[in-house]
Amino acid sequence: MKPGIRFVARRLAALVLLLLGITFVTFVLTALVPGDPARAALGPIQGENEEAVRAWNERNGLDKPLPYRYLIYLGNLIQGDLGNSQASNTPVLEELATYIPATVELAVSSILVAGLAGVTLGVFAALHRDRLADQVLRVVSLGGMSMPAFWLALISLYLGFFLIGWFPGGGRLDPALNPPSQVTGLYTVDALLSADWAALGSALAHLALPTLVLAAHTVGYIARYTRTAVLEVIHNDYIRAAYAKGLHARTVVVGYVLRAALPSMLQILGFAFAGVLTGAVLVEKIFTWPGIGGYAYTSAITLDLPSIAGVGLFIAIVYVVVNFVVDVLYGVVDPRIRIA
Amino acid sequence: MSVLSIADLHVDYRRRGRPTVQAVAGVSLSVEKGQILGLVGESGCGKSTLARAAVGLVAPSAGTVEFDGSPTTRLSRGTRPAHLLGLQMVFQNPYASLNPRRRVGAQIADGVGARSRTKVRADDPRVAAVLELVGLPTSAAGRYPHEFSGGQRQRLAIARVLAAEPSAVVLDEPLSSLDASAQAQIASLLVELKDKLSLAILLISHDLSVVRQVADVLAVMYLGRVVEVGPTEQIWSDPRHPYTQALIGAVPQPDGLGTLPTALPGEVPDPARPPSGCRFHPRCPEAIARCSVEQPDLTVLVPSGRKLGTSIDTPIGTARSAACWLRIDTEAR
Amino acid sequence: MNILSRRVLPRSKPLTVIAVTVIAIWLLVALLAPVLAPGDPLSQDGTPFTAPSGAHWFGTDELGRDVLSRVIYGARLSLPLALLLVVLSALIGGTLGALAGFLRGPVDGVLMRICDLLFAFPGIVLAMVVAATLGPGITNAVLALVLISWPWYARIVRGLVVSLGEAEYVTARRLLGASTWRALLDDVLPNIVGPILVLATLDLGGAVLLLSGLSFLGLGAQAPVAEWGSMVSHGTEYFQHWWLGLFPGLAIFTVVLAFNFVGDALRDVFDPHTGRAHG
Amino acid sequence: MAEPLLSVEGLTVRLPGPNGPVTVVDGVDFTVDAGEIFGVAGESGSGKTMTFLSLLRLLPAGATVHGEARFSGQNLLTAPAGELRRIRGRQIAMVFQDPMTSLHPMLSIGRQLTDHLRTHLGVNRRSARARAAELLDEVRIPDPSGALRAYPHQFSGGMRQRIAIAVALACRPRLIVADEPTTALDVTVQAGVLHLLDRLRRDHGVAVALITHDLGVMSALADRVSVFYAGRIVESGTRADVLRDPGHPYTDALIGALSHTGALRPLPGSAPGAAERPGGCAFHPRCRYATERCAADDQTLVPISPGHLLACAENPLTRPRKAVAP
Repeated sequence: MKPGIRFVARRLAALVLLLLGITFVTFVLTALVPGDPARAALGPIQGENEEAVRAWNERNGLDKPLPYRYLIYLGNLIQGDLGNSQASNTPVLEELATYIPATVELAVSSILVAGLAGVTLGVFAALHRDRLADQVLRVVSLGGMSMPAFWLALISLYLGFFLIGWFPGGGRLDPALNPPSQVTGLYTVDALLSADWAALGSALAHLALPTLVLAAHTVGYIARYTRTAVLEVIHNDYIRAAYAKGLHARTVVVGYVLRAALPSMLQILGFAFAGVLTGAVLVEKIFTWPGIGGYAYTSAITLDLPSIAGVGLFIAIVYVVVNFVVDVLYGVVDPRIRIA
Repeated sequence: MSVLSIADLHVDYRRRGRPTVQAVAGVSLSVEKGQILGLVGESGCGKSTLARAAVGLVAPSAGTVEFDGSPTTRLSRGTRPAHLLGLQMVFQNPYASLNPRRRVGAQIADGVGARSRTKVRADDPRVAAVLELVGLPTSAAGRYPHEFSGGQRQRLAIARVLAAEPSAVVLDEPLSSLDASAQAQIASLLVELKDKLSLAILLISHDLSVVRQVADVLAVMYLGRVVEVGPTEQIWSDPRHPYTQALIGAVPQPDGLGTLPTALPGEVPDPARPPSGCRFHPRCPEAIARCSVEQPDLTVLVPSGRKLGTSIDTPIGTARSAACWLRIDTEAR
Repeated sequence: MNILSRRVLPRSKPLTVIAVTVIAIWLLVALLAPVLAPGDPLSQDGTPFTAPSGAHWFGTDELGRDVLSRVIYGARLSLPLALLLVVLSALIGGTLGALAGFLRGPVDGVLMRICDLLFAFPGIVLAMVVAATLGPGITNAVLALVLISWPWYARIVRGLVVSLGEAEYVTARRLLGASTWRALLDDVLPNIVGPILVLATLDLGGAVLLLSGLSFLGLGAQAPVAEWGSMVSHGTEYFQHWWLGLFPGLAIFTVVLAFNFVGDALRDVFDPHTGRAHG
Repeated sequence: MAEPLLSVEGLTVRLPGPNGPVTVVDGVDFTVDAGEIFGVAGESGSGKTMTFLSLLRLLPAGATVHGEARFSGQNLLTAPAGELRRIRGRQIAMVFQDPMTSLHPMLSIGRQLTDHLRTHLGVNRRSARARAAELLDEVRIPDPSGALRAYPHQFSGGMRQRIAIAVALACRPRLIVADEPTTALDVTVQAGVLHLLDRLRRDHGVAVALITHDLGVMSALADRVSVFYAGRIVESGTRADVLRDPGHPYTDALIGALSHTGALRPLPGSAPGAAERPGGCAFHPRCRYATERCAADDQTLVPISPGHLLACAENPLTRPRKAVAP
């Protein structure tokens, strides 16, 4: 497996470079903004004191050349210092940490739902290409992709909570319940682990609408591109050869068609993850879901730059790490890459 | 004087982390005016690389290619020098070598205006004339490539090249994507054009049975080296190199007799790690000890097989030559 | 355009025709907004929170403004801005991509690494950071979105220039003495137009979504301008008054859906794998 | 004579086209006997591949098939899907033209050799692998047990085609349909594959339907030959009948194009596409012996000697011989 190790090492090096690039982008955006951070930090009275401003700038390295300031910024990042929120004056990292589990729970559940449904629908559409089912799925998929997530969230909340009342109106848990003892921070998992069935039911009920809303957008995307990936595979001679061997249609579809489409589908899922994260930023506020999306919304409205940059940095890191994993898996599932 | 002469040409492909591949490892060939030189060999023998190097699409790592007595240069970002425009190439795939979005007339007009470096209109009478030359109606000029069959497209590609009034044309597997009848049509067109226009043609193919019907001189290539050269009929009736013998023996005959062609054992070795000595020796049924040690050079033989002298420096014309110790050793003494 | 008429129209499916019609209707609405709108999108002369009725088909908002008029005027903002966004991204990305593909070497390397970097951020997140940094406003929102959109065009155009530049018909042309520029202009660029047109059409829907998304976050159009995204945003604050959010959202949805349908049909035509038409 | 292994009558295949369905196979009759190599010759687009794909019902969606095809008592065209599946790979196996594309690039050779073995014969994984190694040995793949764990891209074209043949051979079918099995290979590699096919026929008595445009390949292996042109059979007979004594001007021209004596005498024009098939004898626009009759009348296969059938009204090549015959 020496070539395999080299493959992973190359990807890993690329990942590190990409992460550096990302921090550079957020550095540029936050460090070079117009405005005077010193005056903002020192407040109106101290901010008029030239000496205090100079001392503050010196203390924070702002009098140094840019590359040096980037290094300081990097150094701070490594120590987990993402700056303080302008709104609450608490460290951004601390704030992020309280919101991350909620978003992870939501993102994972939607990508699971969207992935399962999207792949199934996409494969089905490809196998029934140009027939009625394909046309119907085309409308459904494109419809999902075309719906603004924040609007869908609004409509579903109106219908599901306000009108028919089947779903809770927001949050992660019934306010009357105590959150299950924290292990992972994901309420559903924690409730399962602590066998807290009431909390589990409530967590699932709260999770349902936001998950469906986020999945609705992504499912269309996954279905559409899965269809394309399967169609690219299905015309190949080796598929016809598999049928000619007398294999069951099920074996051919799962063992041959999907196997060949697997690398493409992994990439699709990697991209779809971006859709889920984007959607989270747009809809969490509507569902009063206490995740980083809602946090980002609030920060954006209040123009709290360190917080926004923190969210951007976090999401970008998650996203590139997910895609790194996808890349490595791609190498695992395609023997031509694994060995070459 | 040879129109196109290739002397001791080497082409290496270097790739990071992999051994260098000697795609062409010391080939000398020359093509005369009004002559078709057929270069045959199996996939991976380096014949396409040789073709591309001959017109300057690939840089040789050693050796020279001379056209009309002056050395050729590699096609770079800049414009191709005027004195090389008489050396043209026809590609394998007639579906890829014509622009699908431009009318045929405009593409042939590119060729008409090539020498004078002028913009020629698609309705120029010279466009019609060259279409007629390759046996297509002049109305073809107004149509798009997808309206033609594979054989017709290959005629169009040839027409575009002829429009530039070349003196030498390199054709890289021009027949391999065509049906049998289209192959024969294009092959006989080449013979006709060679005679009519006194062209020097280097015809590259893996298919010995088609090439032997049109080539005046045959060169056989194996793993980057030319192993045998000579007048086509002589080689076909009396191949000297064991590889040529195997190649000819492997062509199945449509004689209705039910005889199986002769199989050649083994596989073509990895060109990145060519065998020592004669590159064919591991598969050669007649190999002797010397074959695995010393690399034989292409050596001119007389019909009786007597050695005349090494030919590494002089371009090989139609003289009967082979690169095989068996011939050089035994027939020389 | 003859490629489009020759290839798309004869084979058009009814859904594609409907989609084209929907786009045409929206363009007309944007063009004729003053004529079509029953009232002024900014005048606050209605009773706040009137449910849809004969007088106000789409109801009125929290300030008594007519929602229908605002939705109609919203088309004047969203459609041209989406078009502007796509055209700018395609021009910038296309030019840079073509240069990278043509020059190769270090220029190419640097440009593609920049693209990789920008791809690393999920679109709206980076746009959000940029828009917040530049300050909220519709111009800054468009700029922020151009920043995240151009790399897609750059990468695709670069890929096409590289692969088409190696096409045998380009090599043949070069052997006939054409300069690299000549071959690029005559043989490569015309073959890129089709794919870019598809990408741009597909992208129009996405552009409308992104713009309305930034406005929804308060980083795009500012009050009191009638903009669909910010109208939905207000709708979330009064969500029991469903008409505030429903109609502008429906407007976004129909426009985006129509663009996606046209783009999807175009892709079927141009993609050799999934489409039946060839190169 | 014993019942033929496969008998096809009046087979017609239509494929959907941009301007309505086009007939790609037009009323074809032939038989394949057990253990023989039956050659199907013709240029690309002549319908020879479609004929055999239609027998295994592997045509693209939207294709319609008429006629009758009996394979050891069963009607292939009407057999229920489950039954047909048990015939595919088990009774009739296929080898495709391009070994680069007919093996799945991401599945190991072992998997591709054993999955139908296990489906059809119900053997367990262990014995299926043992059998697979035997098969690889039989088609002369070096290090069979190592090869089972390898992937297609690790083999040369010739080796891949040997593996594809091993896949076809796995369940000991009674008929192998080999569609241009050597066209993508170099001539010296082709010779090896032809030897392999010949040996398999001798050792196992498997019948082979050999589809090829190369009459040289045909001559090396086939016992009987049918020549396709524009969706129809224009001549059929024993190898010697068709190749040494061709009756149809098209067969004659094909042989002429390959002949190793005399000048190049190319056949003018190109074979018509399925949508633009001319009336009368489809070959008449390219035929140098054509008369008005050829353009007017459809030609049917009629015997000109025992076992030698010809669809040519003018019969220019056989007439002199007939005149000489007593």
